[in-house]
Amino acid sequence: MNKKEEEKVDQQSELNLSRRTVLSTGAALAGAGIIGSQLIDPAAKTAYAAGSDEPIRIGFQAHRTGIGALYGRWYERTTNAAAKYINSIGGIAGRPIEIITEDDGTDPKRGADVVEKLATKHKVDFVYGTLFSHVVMGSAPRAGELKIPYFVVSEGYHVASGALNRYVFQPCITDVRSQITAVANWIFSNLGKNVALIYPDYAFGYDHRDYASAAAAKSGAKITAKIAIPPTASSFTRYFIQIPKNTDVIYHVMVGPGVLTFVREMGEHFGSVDVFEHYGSKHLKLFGFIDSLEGVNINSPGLEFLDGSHFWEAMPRYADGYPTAAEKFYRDTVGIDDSGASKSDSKDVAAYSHMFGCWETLFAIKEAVEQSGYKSKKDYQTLIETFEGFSGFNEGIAHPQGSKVFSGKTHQCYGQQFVSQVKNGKFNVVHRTSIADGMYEPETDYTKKSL
Amino acid sequence: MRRKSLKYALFMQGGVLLLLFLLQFFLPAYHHSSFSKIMILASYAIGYNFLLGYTGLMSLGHAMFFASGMYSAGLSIFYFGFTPLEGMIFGTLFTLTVSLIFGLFALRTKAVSFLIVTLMFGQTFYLAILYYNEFTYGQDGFSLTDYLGTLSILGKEYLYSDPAIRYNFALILLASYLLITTLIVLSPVGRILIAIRENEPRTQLLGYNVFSYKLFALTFSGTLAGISGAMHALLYSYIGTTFAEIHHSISPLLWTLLGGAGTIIGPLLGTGIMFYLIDFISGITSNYLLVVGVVLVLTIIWFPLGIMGTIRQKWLKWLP
Amino acid sequence: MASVELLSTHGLSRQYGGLTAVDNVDFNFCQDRIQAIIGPNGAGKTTLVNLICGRVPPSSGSIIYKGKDISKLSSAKRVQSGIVYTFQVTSIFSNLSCYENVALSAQRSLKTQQGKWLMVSETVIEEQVFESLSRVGLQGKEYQTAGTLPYGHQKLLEVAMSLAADPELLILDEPTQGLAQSEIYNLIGLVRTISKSVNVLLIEHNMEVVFNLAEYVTVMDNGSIMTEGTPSEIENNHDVQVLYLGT
Amino acid sequence: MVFLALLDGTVTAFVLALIALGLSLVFGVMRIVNVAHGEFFMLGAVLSWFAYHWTGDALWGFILALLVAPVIVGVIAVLSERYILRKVHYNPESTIVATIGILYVIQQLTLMLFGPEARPVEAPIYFRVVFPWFGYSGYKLLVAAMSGLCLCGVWILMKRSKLGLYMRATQQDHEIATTFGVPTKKIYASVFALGGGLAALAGVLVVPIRQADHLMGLEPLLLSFIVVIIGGLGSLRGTIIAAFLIGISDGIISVFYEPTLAKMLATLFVVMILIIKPGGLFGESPQ
Repeated sequence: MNKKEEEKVDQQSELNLSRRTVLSTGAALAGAGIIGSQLIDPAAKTAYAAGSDEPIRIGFQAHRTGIGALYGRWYERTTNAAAKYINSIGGIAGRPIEIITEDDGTDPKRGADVVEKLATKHKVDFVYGTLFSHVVMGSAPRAGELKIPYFVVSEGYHVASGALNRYVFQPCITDVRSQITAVANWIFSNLGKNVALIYPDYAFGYDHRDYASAAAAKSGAKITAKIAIPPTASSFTRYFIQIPKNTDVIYHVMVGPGVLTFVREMGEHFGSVDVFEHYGSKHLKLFGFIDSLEGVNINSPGLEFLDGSHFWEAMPRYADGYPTAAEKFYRDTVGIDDSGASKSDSKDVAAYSHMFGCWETLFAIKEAVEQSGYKSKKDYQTLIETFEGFSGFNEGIAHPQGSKVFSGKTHQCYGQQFVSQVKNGKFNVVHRTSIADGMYEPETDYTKKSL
Repeated sequence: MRRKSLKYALFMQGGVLLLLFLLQFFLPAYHHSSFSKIMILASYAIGYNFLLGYTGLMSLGHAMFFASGMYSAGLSIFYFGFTPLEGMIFGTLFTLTVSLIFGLFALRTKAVSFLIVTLMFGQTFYLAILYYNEFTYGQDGFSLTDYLGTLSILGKEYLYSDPAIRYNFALILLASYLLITTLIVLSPVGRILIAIRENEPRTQLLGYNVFSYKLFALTFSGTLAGISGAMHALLYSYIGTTFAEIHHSISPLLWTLLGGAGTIIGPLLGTGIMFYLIDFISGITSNYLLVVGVVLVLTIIWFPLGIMGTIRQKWLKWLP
Repeated sequence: MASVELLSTHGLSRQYGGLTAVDNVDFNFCQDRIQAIIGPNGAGKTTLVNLICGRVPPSSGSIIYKGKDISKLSSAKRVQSGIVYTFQVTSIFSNLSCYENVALSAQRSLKTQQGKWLMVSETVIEEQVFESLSRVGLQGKEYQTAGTLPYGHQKLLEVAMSLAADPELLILDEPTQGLAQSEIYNLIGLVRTISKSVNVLLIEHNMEVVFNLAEYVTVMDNGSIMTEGTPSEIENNHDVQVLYLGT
Repeated sequence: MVFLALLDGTVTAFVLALIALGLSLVFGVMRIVNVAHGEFFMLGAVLSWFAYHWTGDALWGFILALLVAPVIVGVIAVLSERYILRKVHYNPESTIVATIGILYVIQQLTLMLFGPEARPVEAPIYFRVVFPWFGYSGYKLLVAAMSGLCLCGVWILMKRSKLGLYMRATQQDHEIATTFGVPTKKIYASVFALGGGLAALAGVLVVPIRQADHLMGLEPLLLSFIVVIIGGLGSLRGTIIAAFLIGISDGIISVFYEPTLAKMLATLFVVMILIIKPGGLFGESPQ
């Protein structure tokens, strides 16, 4: 990227991340049904007064093994940190939280069994925490049959699309469709209008394919290639050849154990973004979704070429990207250092753009339980209806990633997104979207479905 | 001997089925649903065993048949508005066709080559589901919950996902698989299949068209797997590529070998043991596959014939 | 005895690589008699019968059986039309019981006889099995696992399987090989009884057996037919003496 | 485009040949299918990460891994041969099941000791070869060259050494070899160790161009299966030719079709070869 462009980008995305702005974003949302507006003071320990000692049992469906294991580990750490913190401030409605974790092997078959096991054997109150979208798809019908609320942290568009049932909620992580909608225009106006998509041959990838294409059609940009990478691929060079010459931007997103290889081979093939001359006189730009690099140190060998390229982040990995008090509190409590790695091992990089969803979802459950007066499984209906009545969550310790708008119709939340540029071996936030940037017309209405 | 076998076998299976029928009134919810699952998967394994245990053909692509039944039933209900029964019938016929065509090609190869060809075909089928994701919903799959409607029995309406429906449908499936495979195995046709397993060239020289018998066994086995898949789709209303992956082909092999290849009841036993073993161990460690591995190695060293196979060799000679 | 041709080969050859195992053989088998093929090791006897029963395809030439060219038929089809082969080295189903071994053979022939498409009743099969086993003297061993029988009995089981196949032409490939003297005498008796209803083609090394049983003998050497004749003609043939005695 | 496809295909082919070589040897000499072969490959890669981590230096870590990983894996292979495969008498079907068991054990132990994530290992030397149209990893070319060297090494071992002679004799006829005084038990153990060691070696070479993770064994296993079967049972020449056939055709198909479709076509291509020639390209017919 040349200097002029850089200035332009900086101007456009001028960031003023003072505490006041953040709070005012929340304030803008104020109105009927906004909950969780008070910042919870960790010092004010409520005794488990009102409630019984009987804990609220939350079944955690974790990807401990299989392709989701890297995310699973961070989801587990975040969940445990959140549960510990919630218990330290008096639990949920005065009752302590108990997390019961079962591994689903990142497999939908086993996922459904795990939901069943958690519900019927461990007799949990809620099931929670699934990430991979195919596991959600496989597990959700079972949750619906068992009539147990199922809170996912998956960022898939499956919930909002209406494909699932009324028991499934995605309350605290924005879905892929909204993420793409929010950043697409920024890509087209700042990086270029001819975009080649590279995505995994999964539903997650199809969302990228479909909604990036839709956004392009709207704003007059052109998709020059759609390259779906099969899940079994371990070598990627050959697929890069298919990118046509009139391309300005490579839009890439990848998941699974092959991510680093993918990015590295991209670097080998195209060289550093600035030098690359192959595609006519223009410079080829890269825009990636952070999924391609979750858990990966940006300073790994072979990634030097990423310098100057842009990434979408849901929550900035580096502490200076979004320096709010709540963010800092969250980061410290989970045990993450300023560069997004584990405090105990700087080589252990977190899945920072996803795991906040676990933290926030537990707080959302807390809100719902407390507001609905949920006591036991027979109160599910009230709980679900209360939840559907929520219209958002305010930023704060409970929601450190930012305020959320929640749609009772789609059971889905919408939050702000970040665009960061890689510079000097770290991510630097250059643009923050508003929640409105990512909104779309709801395609379903779960409140009309039966319970 | 054969008639005695048949009589004893039917008695024993009848007993097992009766026990399973009665158990549904006593099992706690979790085990109730586990048993349903085991019975469905066991029926898949019984179909697999028909090919491996009685014809001697080891396939590593059976997930293809399971998935083809599951997807053809599921997609026809999802897109064409078929009723669940029509979906089942369509799924059965579709899988029958798939396995017949597959057999015509794959049975040109033998032994390890056959193994690889089944594996490759299975892999191709899996990739095809991914490739046509606009139609099949790719890896995510889709849910039939809103498309199945209810089932009316004696004037009452039931959901397919109702635990009692699930249990009894699985039981009926299992019972019919046990009965039909027992009858075939103990019929003259079964005798020929076993002969092929034992000594294929000699069977040819006894005047049998070995190819067509193998084709029959493969088609039958594939169709059984397909019906299990279709039934799974109805009862669990989720359809996804996880059922087409290679792991889902290895599973019936393991269940069958553990329970005893070439015994009718073995696959049921193997499936049940493996299910509960994994269930139990996954509560202790997430590395439950480690234990699966150890069990496999020990079984093959100490009980190469599987549990029922060893029992037959030692005590119950009549066991089919 | 009127000699009606049951089976004949015309210019039948088979090469393995560069080696010619059977070389342009015109062989005739006439109905209603025990005929034998003899010859030293590697003379091409076994290859010839393998060609006849379809285990190996011919390189050239044809095989006519009951007036029809069968050289393109599969081995299974040939068995169905009555050409039954009894193995030199026993090839039984050693993990199955004697009953099952014979039943396998019986149910096929019964099915062909009755022209049924799928099933033959087990009662009929059972009858046939018991009869075949008792004909070779294995009655009472029905439920013994075949592989546990002594070798001589395994050979008899082979014969029983062949009998149950309802042969028209029974090819016995070295039936006495590996048998004790007393077993050989029994076998000679058995074959003689069988031959009353079945055409027998005998491949044999043991001259005593050949001259005891055969009514017509074909001598093979180096893949071709050297000479043919009655046992006494063969016994006195100088070339055959040279071939066997080396003088 | 075709040039890159050929180049990438050739590199793939060399790596594939090296991985498949061990499987082919075991297949040919012992007549068994080792399903755990991919795990030996994975172990090589994982051990290489440990070596890299321990020495903290890409070059020395690489050299250490190159020397140590094949030995460790070879020892594991010998132990599983001695205590498992020998116990099931190398029965083909039992062996498949037993090695599936070994696969799970190795994979899960790795998961426990190494963790679930994919970990990068730095290449001992890193440079980009810049062609007029695109760049290509220099290390990849080096891997191809080293694979080629290993293939030659094994070739010489088979043709020139006493061990090779014994192996070929055992492959021809196990019983006759025994009567001629070939220590077949020892040969079996050595072949299995050699097979495992070669897979581990391939793992060490490959890991800098991908990453080490506990699930990485499956794909090379499937691919080397295909290569060995297509090449023909136990034919080393066939294995190498098949590796090139598959590597290059896969590379070219990938350029012209959508990736998933390309995988499908490549897989079907393999199936068709087998159906037309059930014995593989250079194997004896199974009849």
